[in-house]
Amino acid sequence: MLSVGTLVVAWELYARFSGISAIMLPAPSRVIGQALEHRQALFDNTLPTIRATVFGFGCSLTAAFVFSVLVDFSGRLRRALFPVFIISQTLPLVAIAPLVVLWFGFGLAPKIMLVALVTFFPMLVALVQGYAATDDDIQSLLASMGASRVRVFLLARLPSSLPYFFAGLRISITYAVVGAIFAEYAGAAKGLGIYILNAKNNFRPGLVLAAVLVCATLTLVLFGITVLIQRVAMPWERLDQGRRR
Amino acid sequence: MLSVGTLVVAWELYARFSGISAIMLPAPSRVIGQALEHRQALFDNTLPTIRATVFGFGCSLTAAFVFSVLVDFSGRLRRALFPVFIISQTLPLVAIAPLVVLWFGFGLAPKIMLVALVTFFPMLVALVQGYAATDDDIQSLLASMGASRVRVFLLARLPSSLPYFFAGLRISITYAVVGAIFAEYAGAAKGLGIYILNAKNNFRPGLVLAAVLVCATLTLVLFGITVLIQRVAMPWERLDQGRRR
Amino acid sequence: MSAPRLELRQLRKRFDGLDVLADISLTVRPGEFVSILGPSGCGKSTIFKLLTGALQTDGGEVLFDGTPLEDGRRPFAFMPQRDALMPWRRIIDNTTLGLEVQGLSRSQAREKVAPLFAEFGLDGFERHYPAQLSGGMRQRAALLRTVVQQRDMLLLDEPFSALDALTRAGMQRWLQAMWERHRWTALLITHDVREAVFLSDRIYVLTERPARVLDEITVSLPHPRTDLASPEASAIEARLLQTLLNPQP
Amino acid sequence: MSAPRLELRQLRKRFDGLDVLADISLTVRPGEFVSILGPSGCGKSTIFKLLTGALQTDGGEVLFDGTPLEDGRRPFAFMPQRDALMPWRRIIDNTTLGLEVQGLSRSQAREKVAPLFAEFGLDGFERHYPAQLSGGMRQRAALLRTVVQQRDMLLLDEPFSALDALTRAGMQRWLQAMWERHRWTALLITHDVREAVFLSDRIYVLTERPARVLDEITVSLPHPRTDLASPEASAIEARLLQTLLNPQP
Amino acid sequence: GLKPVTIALDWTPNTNHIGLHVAQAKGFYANAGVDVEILPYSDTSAGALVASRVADFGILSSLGLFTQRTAGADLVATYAIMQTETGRLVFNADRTDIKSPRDLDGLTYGGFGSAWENALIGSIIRHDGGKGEYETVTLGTSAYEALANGAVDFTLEVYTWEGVKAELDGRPQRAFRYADFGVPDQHSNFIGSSEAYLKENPEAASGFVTATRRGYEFAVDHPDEAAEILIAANKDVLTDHKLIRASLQALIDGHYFRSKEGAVGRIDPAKIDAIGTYLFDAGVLKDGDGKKVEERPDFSTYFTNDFQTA
Ligand SMILES: Nc1ncnc2c1ncn2[C@@H]1O[C@H](COP(=O)(O)OP(=O)(O)OP(=O)(O)O)[C@@H](O)[C@H]1O
Ligand SMILES: Nc1ncnc2c1ncn2[C@@H]1O[C@H](COP(=O)(O)OP(=O)(O)OP(=O)(O)O)[C@@H](O)[C@H]1O
Ligand SMILES: Cc1ncc(C[n+]2csc(CCO)c2C)c(N)n1
Ligand SMILES: [Mg+2]
Ligand SMILES: [Mg+2]
Repeated sequence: MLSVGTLVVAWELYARFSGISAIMLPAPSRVIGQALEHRQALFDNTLPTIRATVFGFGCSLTAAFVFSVLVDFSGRLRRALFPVFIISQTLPLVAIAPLVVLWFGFGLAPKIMLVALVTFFPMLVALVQGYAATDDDIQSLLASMGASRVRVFLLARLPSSLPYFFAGLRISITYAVVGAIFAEYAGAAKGLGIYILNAKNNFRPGLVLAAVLVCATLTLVLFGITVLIQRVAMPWERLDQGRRR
Repeated sequence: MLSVGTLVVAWELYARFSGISAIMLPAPSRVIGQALEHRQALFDNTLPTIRATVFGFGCSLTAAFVFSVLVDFSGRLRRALFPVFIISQTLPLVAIAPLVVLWFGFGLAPKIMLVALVTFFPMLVALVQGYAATDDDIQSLLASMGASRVRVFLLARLPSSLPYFFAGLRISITYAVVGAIFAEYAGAAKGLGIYILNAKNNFRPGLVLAAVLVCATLTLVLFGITVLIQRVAMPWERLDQGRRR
Repeated sequence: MSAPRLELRQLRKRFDGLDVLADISLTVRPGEFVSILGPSGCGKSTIFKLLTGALQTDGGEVLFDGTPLEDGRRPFAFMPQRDALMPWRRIIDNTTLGLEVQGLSRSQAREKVAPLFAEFGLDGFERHYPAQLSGGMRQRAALLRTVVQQRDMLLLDEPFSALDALTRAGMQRWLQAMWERHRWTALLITHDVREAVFLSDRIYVLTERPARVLDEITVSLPHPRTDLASPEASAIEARLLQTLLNPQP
Repeated sequence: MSAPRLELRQLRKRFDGLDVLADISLTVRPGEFVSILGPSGCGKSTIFKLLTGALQTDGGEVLFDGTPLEDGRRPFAFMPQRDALMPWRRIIDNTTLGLEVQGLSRSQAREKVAPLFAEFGLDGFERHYPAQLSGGMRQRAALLRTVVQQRDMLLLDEPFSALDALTRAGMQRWLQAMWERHRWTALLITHDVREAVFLSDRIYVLTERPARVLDEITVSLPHPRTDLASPEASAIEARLLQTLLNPQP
Repeated sequence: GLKPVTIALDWTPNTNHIGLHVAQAKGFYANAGVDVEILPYSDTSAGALVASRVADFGILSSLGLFTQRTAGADLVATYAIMQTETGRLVFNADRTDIKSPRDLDGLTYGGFGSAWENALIGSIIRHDGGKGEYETVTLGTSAYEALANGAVDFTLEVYTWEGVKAELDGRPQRAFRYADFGVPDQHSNFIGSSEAYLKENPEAASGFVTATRRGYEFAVDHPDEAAEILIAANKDVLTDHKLIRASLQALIDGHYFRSKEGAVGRIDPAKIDAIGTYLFDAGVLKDGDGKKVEERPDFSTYFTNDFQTA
């Protein structure tokens, strides 16, 4: 935390005393000032972004989970779907986002779709790799108990995937917000993305960074939530009391 | 693979017979036709993108590795650096890209930076989580052998992180290309991103998708390479001959 | 003589280039307690893996109650050599695993398992995670997980190897009592000749890899066996050690 | 009487709420072979973890050659109870691990280890991965990895528990021969009373958890010991079993 | 040696930039002693690039010049590319419900995200007696697809690019010209620099600006050759040759490059003052802290014709 503070102070000093123009780098004090001054507008524009992020990420998580399961259970489905998913990831957002917006309008739907598009694959890869990391002995044991594939999945593969899942979650949650902003950038009435675009086109670098600040805070909060969830979800990872390091 | 084919055929049929305008959705046959017709231009514009992707991803990998190591060795550094990295991830590219041009000009540098910015964090998270997954018994054993922290790292933590590393690699490599295209979209002399923007502003949706096609192919190739590397790098994961599944 | 519960006919298994099981034929009758002794690495655990379906045979047949063992059917309660405890489950939840798979609710399963914790020397450790247990405690937890399943047949792969003499004797006595009460059919892999004699009706001795049956010894001592110092027991022990130490097919 | 190589003074250890080691004091003299016997879960492995630095003591002192054991100094070659083989290294590379840590090049280390593969019954498996080995083979690989390190002192946590009588006897003989040749100092955890008598100069018997030293027995039989049927050996064995089965402090 | 000069673009290469490429290809720049590098288009506004001295010159939109300069950026217009407004408000011709600007009330505008658009459209509607209330969806470059698609009802376009393209495609459009509804006519865009640069490099500046004017003049006089040059200089980009020629013709016919009076590049102080006053009155002009400027700025300092010589 200290390091972040240091960076901000350094930035402030540099912005003030290097004689660099505010166009290139507005000072943090200025950014915060602007953020406070326009807090109402920022707040109004943050809500749609949160909505897009949360719904989009929710859909993406659900879809990633469903497909990871399908793909885990059927090698054929895996071979059929994986190329499609990989290809979906290879499409540059800058080219796709405008099309999605044109097809689905300016409402919430295209934003949710784009956020999902950005975050779906990391979650899917994490889950699939996590399932694959399951201990063979444990799986054989379950099979010997007469556990169905579903039971084996629930009892062994799913818990084994948790550390991978959380690694994926940390990555995607940061992309989710960025993805929502990007989606808005491609076409929207309101939202932080639009706010940034407007600020930029009205030549207000201070406001651009104020919106960026809000966006960063939002992401940090979401990131923090994932860390907390991981703590709660994996108690057995926090055992090493008395261990040296 | 079949599924991809089916999708393409469905798209072709829809584009042809639904009466949708080519502005919204050019038929694949048309896209491929245009791609072939402009293959020279596409090729010329692909090279810079490859360069940005490869260098950017290379830098990002190197940086992620170096920082993952630093962070692994020093809890203090970890607490100092991680917030900065997380914050760096929360910055929306759309807002940052114009500033990056102001700071670093029009050359390869800003593209490399943006690609690195996009791909650095997934790799870092993957590596850090991977190190943490190391078996405690193995680490204690090494310590008992008098292995220094460096040795423990090299002999145990690093190999343990490989599956996480590759999960991260698959995710980042797809983002690397998308990131490069985005960087070019924000300003470049040549490259697939600027090609897409130009085609769009010249009302050539067919060419836009032709460039997207090239981009997708490029990403697929890179993705394939990571899969191959994983095969080679983790031979002990391919042992279960004779196992049932 | 009753029909065999389990019958292995000329079972073969090889791992690329390595012949492990050359020709294993053995039978276990209902209610019988049979042990397998054999040199380390000869393929004992592999036999269990073939039975539980973790590996596929390269030849031979496995009959259970006279019919070939199909994929879906798993009549065994299996204790693997490495305990295979789930690191993310508390000990109590690890031990109820088999019951949960059988469809019991968590609380029902716990009710069934909980009284045995004291007997297995694990009371007070119900809510610990496997990483917090000693080697022998893990092994006992794995054994507990196995026996509470009450399947047609027990497959035990060195269940007592990590236990001290006292604990081991206790567990063996408990197992024998249970076996007598429930007339479980059991197949046990062990290294401990005395253990084999103490528990078994019959003992198969395997050769070095590629494994064949070297000897089959019937232990016709009365149950419950308490006095292993009896001359009959000592004689069988001596014969077994002799076979193991000087294997001549 | 020479000064002790290793001396534990009133060692204590507790895991939240659970007293494990109450008061452990023991000594090992240079060149001496000392065994620890004790009930499962009493804290034997914990003693080794304190010695190797994996855990921190909650009281008491550890002296090595008269000076407290510092962090950097690791005079032990340690074999953990669970083999801790690295799944990503071939067996040969697992066994050379300690030598590599000592600074030998990979090829030098391999040269040193390779001749022992036959003796350990592992030849032909140099290039296998741990997952491809049987339980006993893994254990032997772990033992091999330990003994080639040629440290001042060996710490062996149940090195033979997964081995059959024949293999175990072979390994014990090999270990004894090596010990006589190199005069290693060794501390061995075992469950096998006979093994303790066969190998040890002295034997400590621990109580149940929280562990204290219950008994200390000197085995003054001549080396090499081949005849464990001798009356003296049997007497010691009987006394040990007696102590273990009826522990009265 | 030649003095290197860089110029930043406002948009992906199009016919508006033709004079730069002609001057480059015809050697006008070399003759004037400058070695011009036309920087690639970027998302960063040319005004920001110029004011922060990343580029020596830039193509500035009229709006960019006025807002950025008022907010304190070091920008001066040195050359007017367009003698008259190229922008207009467009909608599809089949929208019979739109007869005059007041009909736009309540409709959806596909916009680009600047405050000026709202001031402009609002004042056009109000000038026509409407309320000036309509929905805005910010779309950026996708606005034209959205218009064709019916996703939005109207947008703004550069007639000589998007408008010409629609004509070529046979997508009939109708349009309102700003000047018809109370908005003063203006130079749509400029070539501008910073006072700092102009002060340090007066010779290179006038060499560059003057040679550029020669380029535009040549384009007006020799449209075929100029189109060839433009296409050759951007061959991966400008693949629709018909569009280039038609657009250039529209620029010539509409007297955008060369006014009816024959002026090329000259900045008309009256136009500057008129649009500046309009923007000031509309409250679009803000100071460096984002506050509306209280006092009407001296717009005569926003430009100079001094670097157009001979
Ligand atoms: N990390 C831990 N957290 C809590 N309790 C622990 C932990 N590690 C060990 N214990 C407890 O310490 C006690 C002693 O464990 P230890 O492994 O030393 O036993 P042991 O004598 O080696 O037994 P065994 O012969 O079964 O291997 C056990 O009761 C165990 O549950
Ligand atoms: N997955 C595998 N791939 C290759 N070889 C294997 C594999 N699994 C087992 N083996 C080999 O099969 C042989 C028999 O192994 P198994 O585990 O059945 O021995 P075991 O009789 O149980 O020995 P132990 O008493 O040491 O546990 C060993 O030589 C082992 O190396
Ligand atoms: C070639 C070309 N250049 C710029 C724009 C951006 N733009 C969109 S609307 C508008 C103002 C109209 O008054 C401007 C400058 C464009 N669309 N086409
Ligand atoms: Mg085995
Ligand atoms: Mg232990």
